[in-house]
Amino acid sequence: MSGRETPARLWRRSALVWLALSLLLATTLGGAYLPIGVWKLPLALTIAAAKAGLVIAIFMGLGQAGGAARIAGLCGVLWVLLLLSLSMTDQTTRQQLPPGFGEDRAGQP
Amino acid sequence: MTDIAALPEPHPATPRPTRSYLGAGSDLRSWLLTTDHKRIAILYALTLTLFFFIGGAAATLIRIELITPAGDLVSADSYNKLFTLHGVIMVWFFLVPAIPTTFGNFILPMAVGASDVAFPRLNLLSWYLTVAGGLLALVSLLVGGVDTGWTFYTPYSTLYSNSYVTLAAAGVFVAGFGTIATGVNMIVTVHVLRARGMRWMRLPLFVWSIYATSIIMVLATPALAVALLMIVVDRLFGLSLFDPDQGGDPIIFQHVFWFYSHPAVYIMILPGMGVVTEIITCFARRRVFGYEAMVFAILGIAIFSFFVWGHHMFVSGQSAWASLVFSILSFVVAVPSAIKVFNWSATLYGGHITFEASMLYALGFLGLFTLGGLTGLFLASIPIDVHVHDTYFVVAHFHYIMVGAMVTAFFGGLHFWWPKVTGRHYSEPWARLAAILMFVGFNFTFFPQFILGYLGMPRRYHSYPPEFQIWHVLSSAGAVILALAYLVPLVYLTLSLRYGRRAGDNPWHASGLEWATTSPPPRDNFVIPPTVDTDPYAYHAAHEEPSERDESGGDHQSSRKDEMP
Amino acid sequence: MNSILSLAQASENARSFDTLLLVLVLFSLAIVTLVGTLVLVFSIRYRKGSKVTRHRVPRLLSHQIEWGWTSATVFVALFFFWGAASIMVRQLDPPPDAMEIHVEAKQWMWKARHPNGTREINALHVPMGQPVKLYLDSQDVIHSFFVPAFRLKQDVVPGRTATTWFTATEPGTYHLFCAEFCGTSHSQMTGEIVVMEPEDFSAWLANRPEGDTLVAEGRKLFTTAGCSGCHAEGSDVHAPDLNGVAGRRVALADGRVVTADDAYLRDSILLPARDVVAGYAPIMPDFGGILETGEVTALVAYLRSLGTQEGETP
Amino acid sequence: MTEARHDPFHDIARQRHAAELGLWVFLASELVFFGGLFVTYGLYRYAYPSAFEAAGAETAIWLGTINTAILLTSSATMAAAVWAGEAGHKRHVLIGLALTALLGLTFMGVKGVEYYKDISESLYPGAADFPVDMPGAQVFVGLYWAMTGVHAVHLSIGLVAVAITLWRVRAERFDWQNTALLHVLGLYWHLIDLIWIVLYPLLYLMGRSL
Repeated sequence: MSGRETPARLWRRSALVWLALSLLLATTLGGAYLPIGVWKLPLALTIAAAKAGLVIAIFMGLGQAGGAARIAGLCGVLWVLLLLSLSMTDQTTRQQLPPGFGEDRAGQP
Repeated sequence: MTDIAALPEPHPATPRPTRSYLGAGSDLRSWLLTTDHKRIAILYALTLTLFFFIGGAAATLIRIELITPAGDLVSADSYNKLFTLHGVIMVWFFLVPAIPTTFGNFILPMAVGASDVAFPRLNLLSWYLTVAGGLLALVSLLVGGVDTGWTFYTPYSTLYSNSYVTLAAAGVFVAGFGTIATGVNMIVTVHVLRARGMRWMRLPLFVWSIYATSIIMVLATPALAVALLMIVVDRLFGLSLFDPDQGGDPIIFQHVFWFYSHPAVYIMILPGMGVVTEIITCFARRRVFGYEAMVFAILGIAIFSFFVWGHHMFVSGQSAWASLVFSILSFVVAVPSAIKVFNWSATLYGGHITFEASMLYALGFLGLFTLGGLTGLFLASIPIDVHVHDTYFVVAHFHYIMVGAMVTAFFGGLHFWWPKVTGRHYSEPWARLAAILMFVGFNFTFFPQFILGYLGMPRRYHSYPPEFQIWHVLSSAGAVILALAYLVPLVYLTLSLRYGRRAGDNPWHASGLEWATTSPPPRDNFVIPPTVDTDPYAYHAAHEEPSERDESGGDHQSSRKDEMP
Repeated sequence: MNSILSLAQASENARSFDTLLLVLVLFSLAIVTLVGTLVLVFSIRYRKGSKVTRHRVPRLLSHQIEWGWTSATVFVALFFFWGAASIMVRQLDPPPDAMEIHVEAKQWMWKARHPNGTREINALHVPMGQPVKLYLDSQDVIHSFFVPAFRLKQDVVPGRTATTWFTATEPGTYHLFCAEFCGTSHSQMTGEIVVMEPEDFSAWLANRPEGDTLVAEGRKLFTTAGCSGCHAEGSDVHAPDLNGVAGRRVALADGRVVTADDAYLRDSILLPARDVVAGYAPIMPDFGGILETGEVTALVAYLRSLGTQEGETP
Repeated sequence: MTEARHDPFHDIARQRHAAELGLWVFLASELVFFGGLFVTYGLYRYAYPSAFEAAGAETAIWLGTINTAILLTSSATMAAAVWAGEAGHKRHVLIGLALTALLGLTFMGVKGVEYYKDISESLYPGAADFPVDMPGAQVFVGLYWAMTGVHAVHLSIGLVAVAITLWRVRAERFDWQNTALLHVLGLYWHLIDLIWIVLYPLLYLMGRSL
C-alpha cells in the first residue's frame, strides 16, 4: 500500500468507509419496512452487495492484491452462483405434488 | 534397462549434497515434527497405505459375502456397515488424498524447482488433520460403525440411522480441511515458487494436473463440509433442515452433496492423468503430443467437473428440465477426457518405447480409463441412467475410473518415482508381474459387474436373487487375484529398501526437474537452485522427430541444464 | 424369465432403451478397438530397437488431427445427447387413459393400492398393454421403485409424491427392487411385478377381496377421528360445512382468498391455525401428531368426494 | 524479533505475496462453504416464500441490526490496524486490534443475549410452542441457527487470532511490519464481516412489511 501514512489519515480513511457502511445499513433497515413486496429481497441483497463491495475493495484492498488473488476471490463468488443457478434449474422447474396426492387420485371412482 | 543406461544423461552432474533428506535425523520427532515436504509425503504414504488395506479388507469381506445369494456370512446390518466403511475410507482417506499428498507433496516442489512447498508448516498440519479425521472415522467403526453409505443421504442419515453418523461425518469434515489446506499449499507453490525460467507453459503436465486438482479441492471440498455440517447439526440439535415433516427437502441435500462429490471424482482421477503423462513420455522418449491441448483439457475438466453433478440425480425426482441440462453438460465434459486419451496414444507415435513396470501400469491405465470413460457416456444418457442408476453398472463404472485408472496410475507413479524417493531399484520382473496381475485381476473383478448392472442387480444389496450368482462368483474370483496383486508390491518394494540396487540419480533418463537432483534428494532439493530454458519433455529437439541417429547417442538430447549458472 | 445374459424386455420403454444401449455398446467397442489398436501398433512398431524410420508429424497436420478428434467427439457427444434426450422426452408424460395405482414405500416393504381399493404388499399385478401411472409416496426415507424388466426406476422421496408410468408388453413375473439404500433390510425390500393378459387380470381382480376405497376409509375416519363432532350438519360448534369444499375458493380470516386444493385441505387438517376461514374462530385442534399420513390422505379423498357429489369439478 | 523471511522463500516480497495469495484462495474456499448454506437457504426460500417471511419476522431485528453495526465498525478498526501496520505505527496497530477484539467480544455478547431470547421465545426447531405454524418455517429457523452458529464459530476463531496477534505485536514477537501476517489476519476478519453482511438481510429483514 501507499508508503508511510500518518495515523490520522488512515483512521480518517477507515472512518469514511465506516460512515458509508453505516448509511447503507440504515438504508437497508429502512427498506425492509417499505411495502414493496417481492422487490424487498433484491433491494436488500443489492445493498448487501454494495456493503460487501466497499469492504472488499477498500478494507481488504482487492484493488492492490495481485491478479491471481483477484481471480481467486472472484472464483469463490462465481462458484456459489454456479451452485445456486444450476440447482435452481431444478427447483424452479419441478412440478412437485404434495405427499399423499396420488392416494386420493387412486381413490377416485 | 542396460541399454537405457547407454543413453546420455539429460541432466549434467550437479554438485553432490552431503546427505539426503532421509539422513536429516531418524528419530520419531524428526519425522512427526518435520516440515520437509518429502518426509510429509512419506508420512502420508504410510498413512494412506494403512487406510488402503483397511478399505481393501472391507471390500474383500463384501466380495466373499456376495459369493452366495443368501446373506449368510455377515448380518445385513454388518454388511451395510462394511460397504459404508469401504466407501468412506477409500474415498476420503485413500483416493482423494492419494496422489496429491504423496507424489504431489514429494515431486511437485522439485518439479517446479522449489526447495519446499509454500507453507511447510501448513503442510504438516494437513497431515495431522487427515490422520485425525481418519482416526475419528476408524473410532466410529470400532464403537459400532456407520450404515448410511458414503453418500450420507438424508433423511436416512439425519432421522433414521442409529449408527455413529455424527462421528464419521466429523472425521470426514476434519479431513476435508486437510484437503483444503493441501490445495491452498499446492496452488500457491505453483504460483509463487517456480524456478527461474519455469514459465506456465513449461510446467510438466503432472504439475498442471495437481494444480487443477487443487482448484477443485479448494472450491468443492467446502461444499462437502457444509453438507456434512448440516447433517451433524440436524442430528445433534434437531435443526430439521431436511426433515420432510417440517417441509425439509432431501433433494436439496443431494444438490449440495453432489456439488462436491462429482468434482471429487476428478480430484481422484486428474492427478492420475498427470502421472501417466510423465511415464508415457519418459518411456516412449517422446514429447507429449499436443502439450497446450493437454493443459487446456486438464483445466477444462477441472472447471466443467462442477457443471455436471445433476447426472447423479436423474431418478431422484429432479425436474426433467434440470436433468436435460445436466445431461448435455455431462456429455460435453467427456470431450476433454477424449482429447487426453487420443493425445496419449499419439504420444507413442515415433517413439523408442520400452516396457518397464511403470510403463505397463500407464498403458493399463489408458485402457481402463477409456473403458471407464466410455461407460460414463452411458450414464450421461438419461434413459440408460434411469435403468442402471444404483446398480452394479454404476459400481463398475466408477471402479474403472477410481481403481482401474486412478489406483493403477498411483502404482505407476510409485514405480516411476520409487528410485527418486528411496534411491533404490525394486525387482523389475516382479513389478511387471504385479502390473499384469493387477490389470487382469481388475478386469476380472469389475467387468462382470457391468453385466450384473445391466441385468438389474441393485447395489448395496446384502442378498440377491440367485440368477445373479454366476456373475458375483466371477467377480469375487477376480477380487482374489486383485487382492494378491496388491500384496505383491508391498513385499518387493519393502525388500528393495534393504536389498535393492542403487538406482543412481536418474535411472530412467527422465527430463523432469525432479530428476536433476540426487536420489534421494537433499533436504532442500537442489544444491544450486535450478533454472529452466526448455519446454518440458525435452526427450528430443522441439520440432524434430527422433530418428535413427538417436540410437547412437543423439546430440540433441535435452539441453535443459546446459546454461547452469 | 431372465437368463444369465439377457434381461426380459417387458415394457415399451425397454425396447427403445435396448436400442440406445446397443448403439452405445457398438460405439464403445469401436473406440476401444481404435485406442487399443493405436496403442498396440505403436507399441510394437516404435518399440526401442526396432529399425523402422520415425517419420515426422508435420506441425500443421498434428493440429489438424487435434481439431479433428476434438470436433468429432463434440459431435458424437451432442449426437448421443440428442438420441438419449429425445427418448426421454417422449416418455415424459403418461397417456391420459393410464390406470392410476398408488404405491407406498416404507422400511422395508412396498404397498400398492389399485383404483378399486384392492391392496397388495410386495407385489403388483398389472394388465398387459395398459398404460399404468404410479403415484409413489414414502413414509420414512428415500426408496427407489426399480423394475429392471421395464427399465424403470423412480426414487420415492418422503415429503412429496413421485410419479412414473409404464406399459407392460410381455406377460410374466418380474423383479421389483428398492434401488436406493434405505437401511438394514434394504435388500429385503423386493417384490414382484406380475404382468397378466387383460382378461386374466380382470379375473384376478374380481377374486381379490376388495379393500376399502380411500373414500370409504375417509368417511369412517371422519367419524372416528372426531371431525364430524364439529363439522357435521347440526353440530353445536361453529365450524365450516365441508360439503363441496374441495376445489372451492375460500376467503380466509386474514383477507386472503385461496383455492381449497389438496394441499390446502391437508394443511388445514394438520395445521388448522394457519389458514383460518373468515368468520370462524381458530378453535380446531391440530391433528398433526394424531393422524398418520395415510389417514390424512383418506380424509382428503373423502372431502374431495363430497365435492364431486355436488357435481363440482375440483 | 526473529527473521521475517522463512524458507522456502528467497525474498520477503515473494513470501508476502504467497501469504496473501494463500489467504485469498482460502477465502474463496470459505465463500463456497457459506455458499452451501446460502444456496440451501435460497432453494428453500423459493419453495416456502411465505413461511420464510413469517418466520423471518420472528427474529430479533434490533439485536441483529446492532450486531451488524458492531461488526461493520470492527471491520473499520481492523482495517485501520492493518494500514497502521504497513505504515509502521505500532501504537495504532495495538489500538486498532484492541478495539477490534473488544467489538468482536461485544458482538458475541449480543449474540448470546439474542440466542437466550430466541430460546425463551421457542424460536428453535422442534419447540413445543413454535411460533409459526407453517411448513418450512422450522427449516428457516434451523437455517438461522446453523448460519449464525457457523458464523459465530468463525468469529471466535478470529477473536483468538486477534488476541494472539495483539500480544505478539506488543511483545515484538514477529516482524509485524514486513510479514503479511497482519494483512492476512485482516482479510480473515473482513471475511467474517462479509458473511454477516449477507446473513443480515436474509435472516433479519424478512417479513417486516408486505
